[in-house]
Amino acid sequence: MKFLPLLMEIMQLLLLLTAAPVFAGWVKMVKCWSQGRTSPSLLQPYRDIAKLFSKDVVLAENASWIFRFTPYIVFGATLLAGGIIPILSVDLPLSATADVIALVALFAIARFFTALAGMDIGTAFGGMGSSREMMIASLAEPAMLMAVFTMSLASKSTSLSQIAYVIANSNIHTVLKPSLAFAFLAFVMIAIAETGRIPVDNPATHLELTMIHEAMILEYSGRHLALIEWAGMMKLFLFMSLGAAAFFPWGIAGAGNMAAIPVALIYLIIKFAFAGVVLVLIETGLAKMRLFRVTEFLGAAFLLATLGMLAHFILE
Amino acid sequence: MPLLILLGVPLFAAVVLAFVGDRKYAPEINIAGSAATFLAGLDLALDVYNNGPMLAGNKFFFVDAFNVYLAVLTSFVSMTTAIFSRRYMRREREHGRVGHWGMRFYHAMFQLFIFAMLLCLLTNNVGVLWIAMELATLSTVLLVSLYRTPTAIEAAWKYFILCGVGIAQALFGTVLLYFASEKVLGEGGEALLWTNLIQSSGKLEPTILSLAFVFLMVGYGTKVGLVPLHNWLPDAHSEGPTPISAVLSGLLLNVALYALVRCKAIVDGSTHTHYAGNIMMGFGIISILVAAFSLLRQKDIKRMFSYSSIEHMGIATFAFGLGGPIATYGALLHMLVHSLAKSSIFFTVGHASQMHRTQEMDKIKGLIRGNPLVGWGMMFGAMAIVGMPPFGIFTSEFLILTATIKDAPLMTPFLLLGLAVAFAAVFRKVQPMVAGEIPPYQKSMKVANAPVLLHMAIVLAVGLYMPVFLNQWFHKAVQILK
Amino acid sequence: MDIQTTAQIINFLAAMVLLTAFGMLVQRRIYGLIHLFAWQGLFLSVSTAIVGYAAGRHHLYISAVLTLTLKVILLPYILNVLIHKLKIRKEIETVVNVPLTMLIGIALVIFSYSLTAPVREMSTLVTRSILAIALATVMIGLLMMITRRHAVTQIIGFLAMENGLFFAATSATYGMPLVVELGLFFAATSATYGMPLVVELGVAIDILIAAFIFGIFFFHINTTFDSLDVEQMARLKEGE
Amino acid sequence: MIFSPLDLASLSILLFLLQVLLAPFFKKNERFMVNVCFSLAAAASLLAVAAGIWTVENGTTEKAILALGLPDLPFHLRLDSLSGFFLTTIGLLAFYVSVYSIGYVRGFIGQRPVMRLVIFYSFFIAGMFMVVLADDALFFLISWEFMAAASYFLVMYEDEKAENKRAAFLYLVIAHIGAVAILLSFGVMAGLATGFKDFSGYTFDAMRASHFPVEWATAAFFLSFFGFAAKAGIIPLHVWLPEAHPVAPSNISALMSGVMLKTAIYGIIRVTLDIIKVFPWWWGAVVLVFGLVSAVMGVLYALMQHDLKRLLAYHSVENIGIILIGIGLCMVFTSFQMPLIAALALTAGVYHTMNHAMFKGLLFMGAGAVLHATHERNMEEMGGLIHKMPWTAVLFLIGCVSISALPPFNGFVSEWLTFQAFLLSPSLPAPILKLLMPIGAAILALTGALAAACFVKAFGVTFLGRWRGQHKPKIQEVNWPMRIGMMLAAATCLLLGILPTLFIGWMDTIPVQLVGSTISESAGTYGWLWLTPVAPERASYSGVIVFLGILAVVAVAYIMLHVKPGAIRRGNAWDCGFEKLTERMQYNATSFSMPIRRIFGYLFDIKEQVDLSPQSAHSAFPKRLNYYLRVRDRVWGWLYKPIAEASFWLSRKVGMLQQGRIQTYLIYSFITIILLLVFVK
Repeated sequence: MKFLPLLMEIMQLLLLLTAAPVFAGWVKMVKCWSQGRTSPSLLQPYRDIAKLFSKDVVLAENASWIFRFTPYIVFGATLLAGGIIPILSVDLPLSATADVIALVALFAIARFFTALAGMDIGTAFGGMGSSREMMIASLAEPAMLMAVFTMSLASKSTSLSQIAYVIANSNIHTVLKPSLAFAFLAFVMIAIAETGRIPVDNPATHLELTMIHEAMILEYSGRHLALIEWAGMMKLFLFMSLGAAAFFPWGIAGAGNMAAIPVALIYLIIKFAFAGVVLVLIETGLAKMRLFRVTEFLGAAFLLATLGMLAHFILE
Repeated sequence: MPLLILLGVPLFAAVVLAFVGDRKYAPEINIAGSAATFLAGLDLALDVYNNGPMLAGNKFFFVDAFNVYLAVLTSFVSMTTAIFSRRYMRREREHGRVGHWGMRFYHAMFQLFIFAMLLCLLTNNVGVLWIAMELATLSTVLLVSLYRTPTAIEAAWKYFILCGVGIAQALFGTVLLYFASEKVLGEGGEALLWTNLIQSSGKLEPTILSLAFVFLMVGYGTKVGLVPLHNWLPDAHSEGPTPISAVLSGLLLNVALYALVRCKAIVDGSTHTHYAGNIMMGFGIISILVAAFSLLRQKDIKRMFSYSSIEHMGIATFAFGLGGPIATYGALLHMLVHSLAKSSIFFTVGHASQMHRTQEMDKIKGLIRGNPLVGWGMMFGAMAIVGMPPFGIFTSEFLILTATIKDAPLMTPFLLLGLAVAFAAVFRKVQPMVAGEIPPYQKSMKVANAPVLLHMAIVLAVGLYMPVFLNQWFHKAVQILK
Repeated sequence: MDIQTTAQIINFLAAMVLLTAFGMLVQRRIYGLIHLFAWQGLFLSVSTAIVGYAAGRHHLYISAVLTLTLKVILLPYILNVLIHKLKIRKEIETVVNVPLTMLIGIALVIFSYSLTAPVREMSTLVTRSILAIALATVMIGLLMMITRRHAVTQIIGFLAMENGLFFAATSATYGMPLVVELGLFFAATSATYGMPLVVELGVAIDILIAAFIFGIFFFHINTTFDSLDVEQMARLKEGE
Repeated sequence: MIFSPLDLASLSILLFLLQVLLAPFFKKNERFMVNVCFSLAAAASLLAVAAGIWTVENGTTEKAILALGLPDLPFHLRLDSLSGFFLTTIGLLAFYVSVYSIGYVRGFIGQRPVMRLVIFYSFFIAGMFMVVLADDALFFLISWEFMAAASYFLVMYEDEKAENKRAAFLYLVIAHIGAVAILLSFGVMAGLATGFKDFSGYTFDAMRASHFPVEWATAAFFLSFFGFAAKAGIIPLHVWLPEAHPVAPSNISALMSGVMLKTAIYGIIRVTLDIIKVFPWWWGAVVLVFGLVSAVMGVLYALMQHDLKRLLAYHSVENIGIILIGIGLCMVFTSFQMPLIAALALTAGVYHTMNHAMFKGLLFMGAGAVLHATHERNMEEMGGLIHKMPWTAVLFLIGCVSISALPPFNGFVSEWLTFQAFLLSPSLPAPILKLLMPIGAAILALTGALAAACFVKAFGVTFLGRWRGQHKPKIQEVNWPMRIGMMLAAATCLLLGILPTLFIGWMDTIPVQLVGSTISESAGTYGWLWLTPVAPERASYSGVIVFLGILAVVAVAYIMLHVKPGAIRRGNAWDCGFEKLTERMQYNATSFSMPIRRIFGYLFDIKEQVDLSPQSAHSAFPKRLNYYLRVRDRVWGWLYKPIAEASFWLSRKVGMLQQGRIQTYLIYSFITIILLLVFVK
């Protein structure tokens, strides 16, 4: 294995670790602006995480090793996912270890253990959170798969680098396909659901009737909570970059040329700034849905994604 | 010589037992007699096996592969039944259901019945065949009503009248047969010898023979218990003492079917069409279906298994009607394994109903725990009878079914339906009887192990490893019936 | 006498047999039935004898004699005795819808004629046309068994049926070989339960058995159901 | 070479039969009997595994003829790579389960006769071996029914319980009807192969040799598919499965669910790809559709269960569905002459067969361990077992992760391959397939996600939280043999998950034999580390790296965070300001699956009611609430009840025939004669 890709890989992982909180901060910031509030600084997430790390851990009596190890597993899975998605360059040694399907599966691992952790304590909230989370996942995950399948059908591959590469280096006609349009719409809806944003879930609330993700991690504290929060930010960041890589890969660095990296970085910042704004617009524009409206929302996403694939098989 | 023993011993034993049938040692005589018969049968079989078919008693007797194996089977099953009936009848007597006369009568008639069946199998004369059949009926009629209960008498009466009418039709058929053959073979006994008939069957007048076959079919079909002529069968088999049910179900039906098949061979030879076969197939299918659905509603254990006999006779008749090497082979095998399995089931049934003092299936429970042999015996017997491998009946049904698909594909759905329903029906009832805890009113008792074990062993063996000589017999028989 | 007359006589007798059969079909009173049956037996034996004479089959004389003794003398006598013993002399049995049964009977005759027509064409015997009559008699006997509900009358119907068979066996075919005729008698006797007398005569062993059956049966039916009405014997059944 | 693989296989079968003879001698000392017989069984299974691995490795085909059965139709044996593979699968699980049983069956000693269990256990496994070795119709069916009968007795083992009787009866009837259907299909093929001049037509070789006209072939295929579906528990023939598997002793359920169902898969592959060979594409489509329906319906039904073993049983339906999807795709591609993708699909299906055997075996063993410790199958009662039975918990968790198709365990690999088969399918000529492919992929995805949800529920409710039951039994970890059995299975799950390339390389003789192509060389392009089914740039996956990656990150993070020992305090769980939380307040199985029940409710026959009892003054303040929920299989009401009622109706009608009057009977004979005579004229 050559040295350069390895370097690239490491750079990307560092970027992920560092930039994820920033992006989260950026979203919060834009939101505050949009609601006419003064916003915390971009680096506020860093401070939160640091504070949590320095705090002690309080475990419920009933907590087993599952509860204690889940944060690490979640963090690990998410980080590994970060190693796979081409953010700056398509030339990643790790990207061969897992394709889009495996990527979805990696997120699934994280979710699986989070849900288990939620049930570990034996409170009503944990169970409720896990139950709802798995319900949402059971619709979101297939929809997600369908979306990426459509991509991979377009680019004749399920390896993300390959997808990004093909799309990036293909002319507009091959890209402007109905299937991709469907896929993109579905992907956006799913990204919202998966990252637990309004209108599906509200990361800011602790009202038991509405909370989903928060309910599961209600009992976490200290470094455990820090890891989970951080992983959450990374997940948001990764979904954005996945969208970028899959649908707007332009500007991403090709195999082997180090020179393209700065350019790619600039492209990336622009894309993300824009993505953040869009996200905020959606979040402020819509209200949180009732739980069983969520199923309709995700069902629609699933349908769109499937339509996309159908479109590929029938129209293209 | 073995022929004489084969026929003489039962007759003699019958006479003896008519006088000493109620003594303590009577059952032993009974067993000894049928054992001797069995040995003679084996000897005869060996003879035929080595020297091929033979005529004896100036053509009065004719022994070939087809009937010798049935003769051996008959003598064997009657022997095991005798063994079984020793304990069984003793207990019946203790329960006071039969008296001195009853025992004498029972033993004498048992032997006479065997004699009648053997005569029926071995004779070469179609007329004598008919007489022996009638004799077989008569000798069992009063055994059915042995217990003198109203239902028993009713059953016997129906058995008597219906079979009487049936057999009368068979006689008319025989007369017609003679009517046709005396033109070809001249008057006198020659004209009724099966060997002559089969030889010159080509020259016999087809129209008369097809007419004759109708009467023979109805006549012997009544004895075989084919629907819609079957109505006497469940009554007779369920009301008589169990050993008699065992031999009726296991042997008499076979013998009647044998007679039918012999006649069919002649008719086919004359008509050169599949007409007789078609009739038999029709009867077979109807019997299978009606029996299967009747099985679903049975409450009395012996009645249920007699319906299953109807079903299996239907299968065999169907297969003979279907013809062709595979189907015929299957049918012959089916006759063998069915009679073994069914009689052994009746043995266990007898013990079971004695243990519970009832024939109602809802009251019979926990047999495996109560008496492993009876329980497992009934379980495996049922498995065999519904055609589960590795028992022999599966093999025969396998052959018959596959042959049916080839030659009469349209029949297979009905056949399948019948088999499936029968399977479900039988198991639905057998399982609760063998499984579960012992009910309080169950009496434990000593039972005759040998018959059940022997029969099931043979059925299993035939299924897993059919002996070569049996195979050759079947092949020879297939040749004869072709 | 020549073939023609023989044939005519035989056909006449056959007609009489058929007539008696019809008579039995509608006769209500048991005694009447027995008399008719006896007459039928008589016609039967006579025709057998004539056939034997005309065709020179002398063993048919034996058959004729046996028929005479059994069917004309013994069985009616025994039945009388029985009826006396069982005190059912007065019983008058309802016959279902006489005209209808008659019609069916006639239909049967026509049917059996048309059925045996081809056979008749082939046969060269004087007595060829008798086969149809015989078949008709058998059928009518069966019909009678169906329509009657009294054990004794059922038996008589059975006997009539068996007469038809006998007719076919002896007359129509110039008699089957003796061995079968034994069987026939045996069938006849067994069917007629005419045992006690036959035992007195001490004939064959199988007749013994049948005697046994006879004796036990009627008395048991009579004692357990205190009548010989077979309608009561309908306990063993499926449909409820 | 002294032994050939076939010898080894036959030897192991003989060993099993030997046990049956051996067992009665130890009637006195049952514990000894259990130890000896199950150790022997383990050894015998290993022999079979050796034979299987060996055959598949070399791709040899070996034949033998036993002088049993009919003299004209002796038992034909044949050990090719397909049967070798299934031999391996069955043997492997049989080995684990036998080890497990040494510990498990001890629990029965003193309560009920163990000998019956031992004997039928041996018969059962021997039967399965014979099924995959059989090479003629008669022997195949004999072994098939033999297997069915043995398992029937095992389901009947606790025969005083009503539910066991019912389940066993249902199972046997459906199995037998299926067997008859298979018999008929063989009849069609044999009849057309030779026309029954003699018995030789019954051998599979004769059938292979002959070429069938398509309509007959179709008849044969559907008959056999019906029969095998009945055994595999494909919807709608699955009803026996959730009845029979839970009530059987758990080691038996493990075998039934893990490998017995696979014999049906074997049968389908054997008949379609090996014997008939040439068939229209829509057969594949039919198989595919049935697979999809079974997969999604199976998992949905599973989600509704609160009986642990019942839940697992429904998951068997699901996984069989997934396997069928692979096979269906393979058939489609074969009929369009696309050997490479066909090989991929077949590999996926067969791979999943092995995987399902492993993790389902593991899960049932785990459920057995729970049952063994708590005497409880109802999850609503359970909870918090992870504290009492740590070993079982870990192993069961591995099973859950594997079956939920999460990397790095084995379930993921096979589903991944199936997805690849979907995605790599070029646009197929038939329009129906154009629709079927994406929908199929969607349903498969949905199934995977739902399975994950279901096993979060299964593990979470059973092992996590706190004990929910009213009575608190004395629970302790199970004995070592049981643990070892489960550990072995778990280890296999992991290995199959992280070393797929080696496994696929090993079994590539199967696709070569059946579809004439293989994916192993392309799969191994990057070496054993990466699995690249078709081409590296199309798709690749490396279980090892995923495994190590996660492990590494976890380890690093853990260490980094524990250099400075931060204190961990224990405190009450947050009760949201209410009074003290009780165990009854936890989410249980029913409440967990409620949201999903709401979404897919219309697929079930649900009866739900709440009553306030005793009725209080104001309905807003009930003294006590009772909540009833009953979820039923719709199939039952749609298919089985009507059939049963129809047959009873018919039997009533038939009963009318026989109403006792002798005159009527005489009329029957009369009419019969008349009719026949008319028929003659």
